[in-house]
Amino acid sequence: MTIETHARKRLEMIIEQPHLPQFIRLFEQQDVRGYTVLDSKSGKGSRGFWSPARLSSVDDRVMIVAVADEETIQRVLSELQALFEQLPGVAFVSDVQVIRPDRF
Amino acid sequence: MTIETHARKRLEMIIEQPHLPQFIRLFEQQDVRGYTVLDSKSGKGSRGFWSPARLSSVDDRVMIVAVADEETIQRVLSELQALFEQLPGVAFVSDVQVIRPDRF
Amino acid sequence: MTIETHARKRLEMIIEQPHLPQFIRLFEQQDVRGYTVLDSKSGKGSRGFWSPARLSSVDDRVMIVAVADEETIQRVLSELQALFEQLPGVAFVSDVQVIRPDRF
Amino acid sequence: MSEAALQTLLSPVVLFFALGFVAGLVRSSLSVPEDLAKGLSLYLMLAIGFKGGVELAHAGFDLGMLGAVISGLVAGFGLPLIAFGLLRAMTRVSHVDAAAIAAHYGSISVVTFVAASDYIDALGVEYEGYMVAVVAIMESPAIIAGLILAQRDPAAKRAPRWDADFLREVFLNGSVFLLLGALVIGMATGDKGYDTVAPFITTPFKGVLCLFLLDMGIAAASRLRSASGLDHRLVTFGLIMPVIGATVGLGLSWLAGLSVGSGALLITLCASASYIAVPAAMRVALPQANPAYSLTLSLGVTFPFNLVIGIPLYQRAAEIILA
Amino acid sequence: MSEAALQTLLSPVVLFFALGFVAGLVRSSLSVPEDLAKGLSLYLMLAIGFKGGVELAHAGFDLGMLGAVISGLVAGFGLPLIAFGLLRAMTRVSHVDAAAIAAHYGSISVVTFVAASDYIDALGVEYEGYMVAVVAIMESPAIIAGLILAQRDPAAKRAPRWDADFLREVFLNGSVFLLLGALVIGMATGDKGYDTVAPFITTPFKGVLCLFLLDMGIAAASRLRSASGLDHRLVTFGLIMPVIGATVGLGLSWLAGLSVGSGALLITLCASASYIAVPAAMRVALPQANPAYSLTLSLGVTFPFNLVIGIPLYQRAAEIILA
Amino acid sequence: MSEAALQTLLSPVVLFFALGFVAGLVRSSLSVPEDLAKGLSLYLMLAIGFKGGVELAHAGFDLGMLGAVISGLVAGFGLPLIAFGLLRAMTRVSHVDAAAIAAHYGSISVVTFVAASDYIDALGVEYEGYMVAVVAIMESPAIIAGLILAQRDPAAKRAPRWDADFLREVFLNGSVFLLLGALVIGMATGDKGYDTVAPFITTPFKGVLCLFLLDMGIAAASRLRSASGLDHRLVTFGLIMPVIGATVGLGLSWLAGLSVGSGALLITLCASASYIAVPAAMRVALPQANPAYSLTLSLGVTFPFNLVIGIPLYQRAAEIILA
Ligand SMILES: Nc1ncnc2c1ncn2[C@@H]1O[C@H](COP(=O)(O)O)[C@@H](O)[C@H]1O
Ligand SMILES: Nc1ncnc2c1ncn2[C@@H]1O[C@H](COP(=O)(O)O)[C@@H](O)[C@H]1O
Ligand SMILES: Nc1ncnc2c1ncn2[C@@H]1O[C@H](COP(=O)(O)O)[C@@H](O)[C@H]1O
Ligand code: NA
Ligand code: NA
Ligand code: NA
Repeated sequence: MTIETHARKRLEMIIEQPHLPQFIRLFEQQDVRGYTVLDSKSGKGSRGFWSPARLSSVDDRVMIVAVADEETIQRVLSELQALFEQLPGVAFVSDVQVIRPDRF
Repeated sequence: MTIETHARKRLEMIIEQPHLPQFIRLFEQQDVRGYTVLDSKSGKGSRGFWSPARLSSVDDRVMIVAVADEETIQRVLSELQALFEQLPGVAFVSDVQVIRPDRF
Repeated sequence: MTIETHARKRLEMIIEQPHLPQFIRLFEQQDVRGYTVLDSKSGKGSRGFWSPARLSSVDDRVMIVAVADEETIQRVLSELQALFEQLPGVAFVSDVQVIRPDRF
Repeated sequence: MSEAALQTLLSPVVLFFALGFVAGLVRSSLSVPEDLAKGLSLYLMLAIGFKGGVELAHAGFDLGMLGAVISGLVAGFGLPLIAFGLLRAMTRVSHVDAAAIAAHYGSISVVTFVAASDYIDALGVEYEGYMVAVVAIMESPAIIAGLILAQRDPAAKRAPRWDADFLREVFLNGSVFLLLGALVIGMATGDKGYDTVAPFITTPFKGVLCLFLLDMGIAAASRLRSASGLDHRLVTFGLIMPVIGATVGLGLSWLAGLSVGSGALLITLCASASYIAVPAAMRVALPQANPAYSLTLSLGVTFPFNLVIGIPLYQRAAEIILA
Repeated sequence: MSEAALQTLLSPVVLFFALGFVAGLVRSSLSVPEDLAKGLSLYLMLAIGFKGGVELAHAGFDLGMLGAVISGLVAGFGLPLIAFGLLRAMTRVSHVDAAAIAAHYGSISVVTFVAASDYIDALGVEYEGYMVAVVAIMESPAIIAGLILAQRDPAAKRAPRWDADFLREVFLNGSVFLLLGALVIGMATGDKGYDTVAPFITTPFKGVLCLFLLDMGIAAASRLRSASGLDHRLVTFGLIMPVIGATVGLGLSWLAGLSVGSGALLITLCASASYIAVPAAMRVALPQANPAYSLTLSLGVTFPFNLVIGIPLYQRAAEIILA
Repeated sequence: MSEAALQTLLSPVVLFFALGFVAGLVRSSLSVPEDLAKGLSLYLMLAIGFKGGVELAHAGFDLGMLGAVISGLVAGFGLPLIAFGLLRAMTRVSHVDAAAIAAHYGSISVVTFVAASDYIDALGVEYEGYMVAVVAIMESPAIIAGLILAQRDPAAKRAPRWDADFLREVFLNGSVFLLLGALVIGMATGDKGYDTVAPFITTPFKGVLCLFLLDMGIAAASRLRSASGLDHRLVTFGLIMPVIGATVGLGLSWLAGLSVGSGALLITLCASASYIAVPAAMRVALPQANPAYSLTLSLGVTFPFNLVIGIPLYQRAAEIILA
């Protein structure tokens, strides 16, 4: 027996914690119905290496994972292009399969 | 020189921390040989927005990542269908490549 | 309107925290331009179940995510083959799309 | 009594709760780190458990203790029935949600107990050391009662889980374990042990309680702010039920012949609702119940009510009836 | 004065900072867990706020307080202008970076204040309780000033954000909130409240400060070690600006007729640079500014300077001019 | 001596360890948050370092100190050889695992030291301040000895790593750093510094130790519960080796002419096994060694043995031989 699965897109972003509300707002506007925020410990990008600033959370980065249908993700990506001109961060998109298509 | 890689499936779930033992048990039953549990900070789903309940861990969510061969993941998915009728959570499956096929 | 995206590879590793510097060094040598380290809570692998050792961080595991072009990831994989003979850990590779190709 | 009321309102303990509450309402970035809050809670358990044990070592066991324990058990099993009936009569929550909420109100809140004991200490009223044991004893019966109520749900698709995960959650819950453990250690080491640990468990006690209540205030307000599905019927329940619980507690205290101090504490326990042990157990045993209702009610409505209005009232009632 | 200097250098507070600094430089694995450091910081805020409030309850409001508050506001709005001019004249940082750094130096560092009050306490010099209110008042004006400066940037592509996220960050910042809240609670409960909480807020105070400064030392050294883009011009600014700020603070103290103790504290506040509230607000409002500059300067250069050299100097100056 | 034994068993310190141990065995949800446990450990290091330093400032250096330091070095390098020989003779662990375990037993456990000093303090026996320095000195030599032993493994595919990561782990380990740093600060500030920090480092000391041992108990039991590959041979080693270490320590104390108190502490150090510094260093230098063996043995077998049985025994032996 094979379970029927349905194709969706998985968007993964790494952004600065203080800007999280702006990205969440973008999700709300574009009807992203679900997402999960994960803590990150350290990393490196175009602005060099970072690890959490002691004594404050300004340097903290978070990873956001959101699975949605291709069209929604496309809308989010086109908004992200503008947002990433002002705010630091990266975004990756990949293919996933889900079992409950009505949910995503 | 290209490294030889082998196709496997990556299952990613987001579930409530208090139910973790039940999902782990499912993994054991279906012979999933490896998995990793990651902490999550906040998120949104069909039950609305959540962030860790202060003073208790009942509202905490975790992400589980497990890579295994397609057949194993199929078995897990078919069990998950039933489990997700009782417990909240989401599951996504994607393709990955591994370099040590005997391990997964 | 569809946003133009570009294919890259996403490498995901789970390794022991005390060995992180060695893997970071490998990234530097192979010109991996960006990566993110995430905390993990517990897991199971060929060495059995683990959860953070109380009182010390020797048992902590971290997940590293790095997105780069295929060639870079190939170079990293071939080095990883040797490193994984000495150090515990796992690595998975998948396909992702990015919107700013010059960055990855 | 209006002066006493003012005095309660102006106690640092209540004021820090209020400060946290305001911070939560206006969404200030003020927050007590999670690990610290857990540490403060461990400290409070350890301190009251140990103190209770030392007092018990002095006083020895007596009949009063038996009366208090039986009262606690009666309340623990009985209050959920009352709460369930009330919820089904006056609110629109489903059978299983009513059972889950009932379990919260039959069980107890340790911090409410600590705040009450601090209040009556300040008045110079004494209470028996065994009341700490009663706290521990009252944590679990209501969970059992709640599950039995849930089991009777005609619409239930599956029975609640009574498996090992659940039983461990109920009977080996960390806070009960530490409370009882510290009590036993206090009894075993007596004054000698107390003297060495005393500076640790007395000097910072009140301050730790303030800091902890600051966090409770933030948590209560955040819960209320993001409350969904909480209508005026449920809020009314959250204000009436503690008074009913208190009345039951007063009756039991009278029957058991408790002292004013111990009576005030038993009344408070009956009036208080769990927000740690029961939510955790319900999540495992009744995942279909909506946790938002019970936690918001117990933390956001009943806890503040008890802290600010209830405790002085309960103490006064104990004074009048039990003295 | 060289004996006094030696005494500062040999105070546990400075020595623990030095220990942390060395640990950070040699990359020892020594670290204070993040949640613990946040807890220590909460404790310090709560303690100085409460103590200040109790003192205020004694002394009541007077004209001196008004003078101190006005001085604080003048410095908060004025110092960023001086800092901005200096930065543009003597360093090569961009307009927006200069504005962001200027905001840090117009605002204040609570720990520097705590260290200074500890220093003058040890000398037996008194200061007024309202100085704690001045600390809270001086946190935010410089942020406003910095944003106005940034807005005048001809090269700016977009205006700084003055939206709700930002305003909450500025005016409902957790540490300011707790400081003011504890102050109000201290005033409301007065000596009675103080007596119950005193052991908590006095007994461990100095030790907590040492542990916190150990962490600050590690943080300062780590910042300096990984500093990129910090040239000698910026470092010079980080050493000159506190002295300029101190001079302004001395002038204001004299005009406002402050006591020696309160004056020394106002001078210290003017000389100190923010490393918590302002960085957080800037990240939201001016994401294009490079946070590495400002945080490294304020934490890695100005804070150590003030702690080791500045505070005794400022106190001495206050003694000479204001006595 | 049976009364003394009872007294040890009934000390809060041992009882809280036992409570944690039981919680871990029955899998209660009781747990001390990780950051809090690290904070408690920092506190203990800081407190004993500082106190030792102040005492050293009083006593000055003397020949006894030199004797104690040399004894510590001899034990640190010598005990791993004995442990390695014993392991190869009586157990079946591989060459590299034996070397790793040997390093743990040559090094020391600070908490065991703290518990021992608390025990002899309670008996009114004095010890010299320099013993704290001996603790720091004994952490690392065994790591070097262990690596040299590992290097001689004929089956080894690759040499242990002696690189910068490793050397930093060994010589700049956070706990050693803080211990030594606090010692130096205590010496530098002397009584004057002590007076200001004393309430912080003495008032909560015993209580903090209890809370920390609660966590150690949980950790020890969890380790034992999930122990795999630990057979009766290894457990026997974990019980015999501390006695051998203690005997060596007693001999060295006698040769060095140490006082009863200092001797009891040196014996305890020799008998104790590392569970923080050495595991961290081994993970970097000898990743092929199985960490489950060494950590479970040291934390789950040897630590409880020393805490409950060893310390009173070592103290008694010191009293008989060294008095
Ligand atoms: N589409 C999604 N993408 C990523 N995470 C999701 C998504 N939907 C739900 N989640 C996560 O899964 C949790 C439980 O989902 P739910 O049961 O739908 O409330 C949510 O709180 C999110 O953290
Ligand atoms: N198949 C897998 N899927 C996800 N995570 C894994 C898998 N195998 C191993 N891991 C993670 O990698 C860690 C080290 O693996 P190992 O070296 O095999 O013990 C484990 O503890 C898991 O956290
Ligand atoms: N190629 C990459 N792979 C994974 N994470 C990345 C990558 N590039 C950047 N990041 C993460 O995103 C953060 C912000 O990137 P940046 O704005 O380029 O400094 C970095 O600090 C990393 O944590
Ligand atoms: Na109740
Ligand atoms: Na300033
Ligand atoms: Na040893």
